[in-house]
Amino acid sequence: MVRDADVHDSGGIDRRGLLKAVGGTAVAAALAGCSSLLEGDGEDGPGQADGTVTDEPIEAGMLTFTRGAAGVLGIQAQRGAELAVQRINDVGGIAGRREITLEVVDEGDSPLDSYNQFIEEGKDVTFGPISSGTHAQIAPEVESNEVVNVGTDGTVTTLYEETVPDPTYSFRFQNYDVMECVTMAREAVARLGADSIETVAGVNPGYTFGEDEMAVFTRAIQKLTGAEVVYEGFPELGASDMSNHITSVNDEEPDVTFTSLWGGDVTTFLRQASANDMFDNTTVVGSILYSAAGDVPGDAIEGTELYSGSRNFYWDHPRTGNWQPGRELFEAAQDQDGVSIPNAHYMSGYGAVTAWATAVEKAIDLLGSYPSQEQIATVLEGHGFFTPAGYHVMAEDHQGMSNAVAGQMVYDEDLGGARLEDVNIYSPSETAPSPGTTASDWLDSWSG
Amino acid sequence: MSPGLVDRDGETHVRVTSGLVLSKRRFAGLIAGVLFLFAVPDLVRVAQALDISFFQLGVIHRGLVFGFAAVGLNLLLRHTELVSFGHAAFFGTGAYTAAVAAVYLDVTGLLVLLLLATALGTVMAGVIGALSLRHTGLYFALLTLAFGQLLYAIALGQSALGGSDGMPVRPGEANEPLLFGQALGDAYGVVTYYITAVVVLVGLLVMWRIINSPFRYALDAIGQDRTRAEFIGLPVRRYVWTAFVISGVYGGVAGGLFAVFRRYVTPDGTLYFLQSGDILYMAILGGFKTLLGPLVGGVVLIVLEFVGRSVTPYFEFLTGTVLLILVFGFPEGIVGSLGEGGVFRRAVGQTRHGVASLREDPSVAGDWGRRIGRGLRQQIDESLTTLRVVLFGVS
Amino acid sequence: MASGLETLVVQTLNGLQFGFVLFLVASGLTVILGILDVLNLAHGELFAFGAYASVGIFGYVTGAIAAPVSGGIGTTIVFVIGILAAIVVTGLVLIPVGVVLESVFLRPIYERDQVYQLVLTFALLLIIIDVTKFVWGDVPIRTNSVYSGINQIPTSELLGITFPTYNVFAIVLGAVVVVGLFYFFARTKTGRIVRATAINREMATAIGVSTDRVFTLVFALGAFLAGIAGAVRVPPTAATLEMGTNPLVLSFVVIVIGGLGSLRGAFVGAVVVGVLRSWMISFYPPGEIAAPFAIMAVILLVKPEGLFGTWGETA
Amino acid sequence: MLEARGLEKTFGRITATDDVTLKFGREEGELVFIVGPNGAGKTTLVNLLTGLLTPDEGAVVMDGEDITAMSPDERVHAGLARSFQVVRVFEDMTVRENIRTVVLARRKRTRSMFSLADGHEEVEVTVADLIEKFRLEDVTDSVAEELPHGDRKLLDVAMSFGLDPNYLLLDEPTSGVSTREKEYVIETIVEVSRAEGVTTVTIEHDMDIVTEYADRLVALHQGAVHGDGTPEMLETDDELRRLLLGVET
Repeated sequence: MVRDADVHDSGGIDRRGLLKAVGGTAVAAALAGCSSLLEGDGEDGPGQADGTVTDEPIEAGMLTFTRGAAGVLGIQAQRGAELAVQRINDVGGIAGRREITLEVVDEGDSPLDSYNQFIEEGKDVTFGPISSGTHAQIAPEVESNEVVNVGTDGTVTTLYEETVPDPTYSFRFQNYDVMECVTMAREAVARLGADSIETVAGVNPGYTFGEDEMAVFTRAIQKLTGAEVVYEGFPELGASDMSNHITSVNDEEPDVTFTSLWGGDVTTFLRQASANDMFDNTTVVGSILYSAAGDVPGDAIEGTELYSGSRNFYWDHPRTGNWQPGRELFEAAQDQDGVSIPNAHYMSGYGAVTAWATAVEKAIDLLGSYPSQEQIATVLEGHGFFTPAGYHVMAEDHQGMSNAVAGQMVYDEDLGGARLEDVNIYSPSETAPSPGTTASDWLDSWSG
Repeated sequence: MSPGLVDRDGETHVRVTSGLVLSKRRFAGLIAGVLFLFAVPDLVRVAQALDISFFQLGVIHRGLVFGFAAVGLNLLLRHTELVSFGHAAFFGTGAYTAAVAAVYLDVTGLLVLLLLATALGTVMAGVIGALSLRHTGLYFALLTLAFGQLLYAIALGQSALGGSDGMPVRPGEANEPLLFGQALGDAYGVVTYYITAVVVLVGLLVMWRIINSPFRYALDAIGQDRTRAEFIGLPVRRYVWTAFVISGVYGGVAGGLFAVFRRYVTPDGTLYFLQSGDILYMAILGGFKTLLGPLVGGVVLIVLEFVGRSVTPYFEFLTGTVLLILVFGFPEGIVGSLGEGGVFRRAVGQTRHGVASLREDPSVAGDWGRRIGRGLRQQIDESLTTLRVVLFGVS
Repeated sequence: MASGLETLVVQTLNGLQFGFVLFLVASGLTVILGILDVLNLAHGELFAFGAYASVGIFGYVTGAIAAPVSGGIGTTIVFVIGILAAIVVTGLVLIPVGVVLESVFLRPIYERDQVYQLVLTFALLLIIIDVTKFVWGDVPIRTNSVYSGINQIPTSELLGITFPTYNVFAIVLGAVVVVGLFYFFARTKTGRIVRATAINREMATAIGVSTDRVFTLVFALGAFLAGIAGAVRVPPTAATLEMGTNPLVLSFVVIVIGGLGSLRGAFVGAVVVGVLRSWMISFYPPGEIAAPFAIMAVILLVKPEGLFGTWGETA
Repeated sequence: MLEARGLEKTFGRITATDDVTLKFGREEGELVFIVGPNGAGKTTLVNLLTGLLTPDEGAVVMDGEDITAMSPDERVHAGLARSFQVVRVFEDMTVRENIRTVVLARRKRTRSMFSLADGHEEVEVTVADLIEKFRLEDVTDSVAEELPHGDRKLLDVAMSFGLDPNYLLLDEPTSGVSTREKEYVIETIVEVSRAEGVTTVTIEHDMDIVTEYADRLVALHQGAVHGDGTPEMLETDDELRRLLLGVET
């Protein structure tokens, strides 16, 4: 773990070093948020002058939630992907020639049909989905269709352990259950101290995702502190009333209460928790509370001990005062429709596109021509790249690795929403097993 | 009673099998329908080449499978006049049976999975039927709905069934169901489609036999007057239960087909009460007074929804409007309206008549307008009066 | 701080609060079912529509009256009355909606096969969802100071338990509506006419009751109650497009438990579902979603007709 | 022999049948008429005998067997059939289909799910025979719903005869039928039941018909048997006359 203060001056990153790391192309620079540094440069990136790449547009498809409750997450991912595509097209497209057209389809009702339609339409790449159930459904299809997919979310632990144990074309940019729950377990310990955590409780959404998150968090926090779980509640998705769960937490007065509620449910939970004085009785840590940043009631979280993780991206880390790419992304995102405060889901869309685009450019560099799906998949394995959130690696097990961010959630009048304060950074080695080890074995291997 | 040509009412008819004698036109329609059913995979390829992307094998396949469940439901709806709002229960039971057998029992045989799905779907129909058939009318609809939701809640709560994420239908090593021990690979989608097509044809034939059997008369009698049916010596409860189970068999088969061709099942996609509603609406949309209607309704509704989603964010409004038009304009459904004496034929006649009189005397247009205006005004007046009465009491 | 007994009390109150809102939805549905013989699948959307409409109305009211931040009994009373008025206004807004739905869409199909009313009300459900989406957008909308405003009034603290004042308010309001509803059907002339229609439609027509009017009245009453329920439910959470489904499905359970068309059954059913579900969440949390259906299954096995008979005779 | 043994049935505070004991012998073609003022318990008695209602006390015995607990459909197969006061036919079926359904049901052919319903020679013969006996030839292919009232009544009765009963209970077969048609309906019934040798128990309000056709008369009053004998009872029993005709003597 690193304190934010230690790294807040990383805005002064060396441009040459950055470009070298990502392959030095215009696309990579644009996506890393450094396009302004390249202005007037006049230097074409490698691969651009090469006539072997046609100027036919690249067709990309994205599955995400564009409406309904999960639209809160999905639209962020969509806008992130759109901004990444726009930045690539602004520098002429992939290899300076091939612009990307992105078609976005709602994954709500029959995602498999929508995915198949992408394939039938001959999409060159697909991004998404959000839901872990959808991801489990389409990952095997991705493998049999042999067209690269970079997942934007789909947090289920078992995706690359059981569903597609040895993936070739399926990748996941976003952090998954294990990473975000271990981050929050570590964050709880960092804030309260292992010795003062004896009891924990959970209020998590009543479906598979929430149950998985609670299970992982429980294992991690028990390893770290030996704490006992005193209550696990699972309000239905979109529940209008969580007073029962809150009363149960009040009854147990656990040292830490973990929640993976997201979107509108966070707001409902925080309001009702505040009305029931729950924050007097426990410290709350949440893996995706940030998803309600623009909607959090200020009076409900005032003076509370509330900590939120933020996966691989938090717009104010490194501090936007110093880190220009971060600030530019934040401002560009705020101009988009439906994004009041870009969050980690925004980055999941942005990062998925970036991972793929930088890998393709790298492959063009190596091959001198546009790569096949198999070649793109090969390059993506172990591929490292920059986004305004920092450095990411697509590990050999196809799971994206990035630093995770967590901090205290406070209300910011100027922003008109919630912000993280006093941020802690967790490196991938602290939050995820190394490729080849299952999450379960990894957690077991922790010494108590 | 062998197949061949027969003479009936002075016209040549075609005898397909004993009891199934069709006019030449209808026989041609039957042949065309069967050919179309089996040509879909090829037509899809043509459509793809023409960039018609909504015409997808997976979508048509899903429509057929749900439509097949609706064919089963229709036995209850058409003959016993019982409205089941819980048919997703059997569909879902079938689908989940296939998934559990594949994942936990490592059953690889595609046809074995189908058989198991059918068996458990049938058992479930037996149980739910016994519990809900104590009632008729809307209470029966409510009970079936509630039992369906109970199963949904159970599937949602069981992590062994994958909870809300659902579960794959991929047996261990094989990773996909095998047909006679063979992996189908790239042909999987097409081969499973043909299996569905065959099952659908056989299912329709069986249903055709049932609805031309003495048993059908008993069901009609029960639907039209339960008490009288008892007093002509029909064991009403047992017959209705049997019909319920038969319709459940269709649901179970459909669920099994769905699981096998999708290779993934979710509670929302198979067990949720809106799926029950969809199955019911398919029957109405296609025409529940006909044998083929529910199947046609299934394909049309699924394709409509799929296309609707990509053309407008307000596709629920679109679907709702289609259903409204159906209720008020085409209560006989698609197939029913196309048939003889159907709304469609009558409408064609009326339009012809209307156009003719318009040509004769254009002023009738004004009359029509006034008539419609008057009707509308009357309706509004009436609503306003009612509103006044409701708000301020009986005057 | 918390004792087992206190938790039990608070959980029961939580359940009551949930049950009362459920009753407001289920009562309308059951009365419509009992009298019009229509299972209104769009009923949950009337609840959602009420929730959406109330946000604007609350906004107007709270804009005009400040929340009682610093206390002061006068401001508090004005605030509470304002909120009450807003809830009632929301209910009233739903009345014309109900009247139009009934007289334009439902009336022509009473004589038709039952299945058509299921298709029709489902079509209305879909259409209302998208109309709501068109008017208020896809994003959940909230009221700002109603919930926190009312919670600043001390009530339960006086008894030494932690229970938000808003929930006390919701329970009291629910109780008043319950009493009012039973009074309406048992004591008022219109109420008796409605009951007479429920018991014997032909006879009611014979003594000069306009069944058309009664039907419209009943449907409008259902819409009114659903609207109030929506308005009561919104402040602690938000108005969302999906919010209609759950109360609808739970209302089905309530009706099955209570008995077809029985108002008393709906009340008992709603309270039973609310309270048992509440206890379930605290003692066996994984059973939360299945709880109402499990209760229903048990009651059906013991008493297949539901707890109470047909409405009109037992109300 | 069809016997009512001490049948009692109460609805709330109203006693509909009060310790009714009656015997209907299987003398071929006997015509029994049940008379009594409104509310005398006539329909309740028929309902108890046929199994639409279960008695609070007492038993129904047919040909020596206690059938009190038997369901209506089982009673039909044991030889007991009935018609209803308000016509109950299968409204959406044609006359032929209605009768065919009955014949199929009686022969338990309806259990067959995969054979074809049409073309059973013996069934069709029986159907045609019934249509002819009840003079429904002209309306054979009309939908029941659209028939004139008299034909509907006849169809209802024809269906009951189609069940090939030993005992047939008819609940006001002539109610709602015009005076001209009444004669026609009752004559058809009498003719067929005599020809088939069916014991027919008929509830009837029209005393002219009763006087003309009855072999035996059972009078009910306030749920109890008031009298049981020949139609002459109508002449001799003043109280009965007063009850039935409102005639003061």
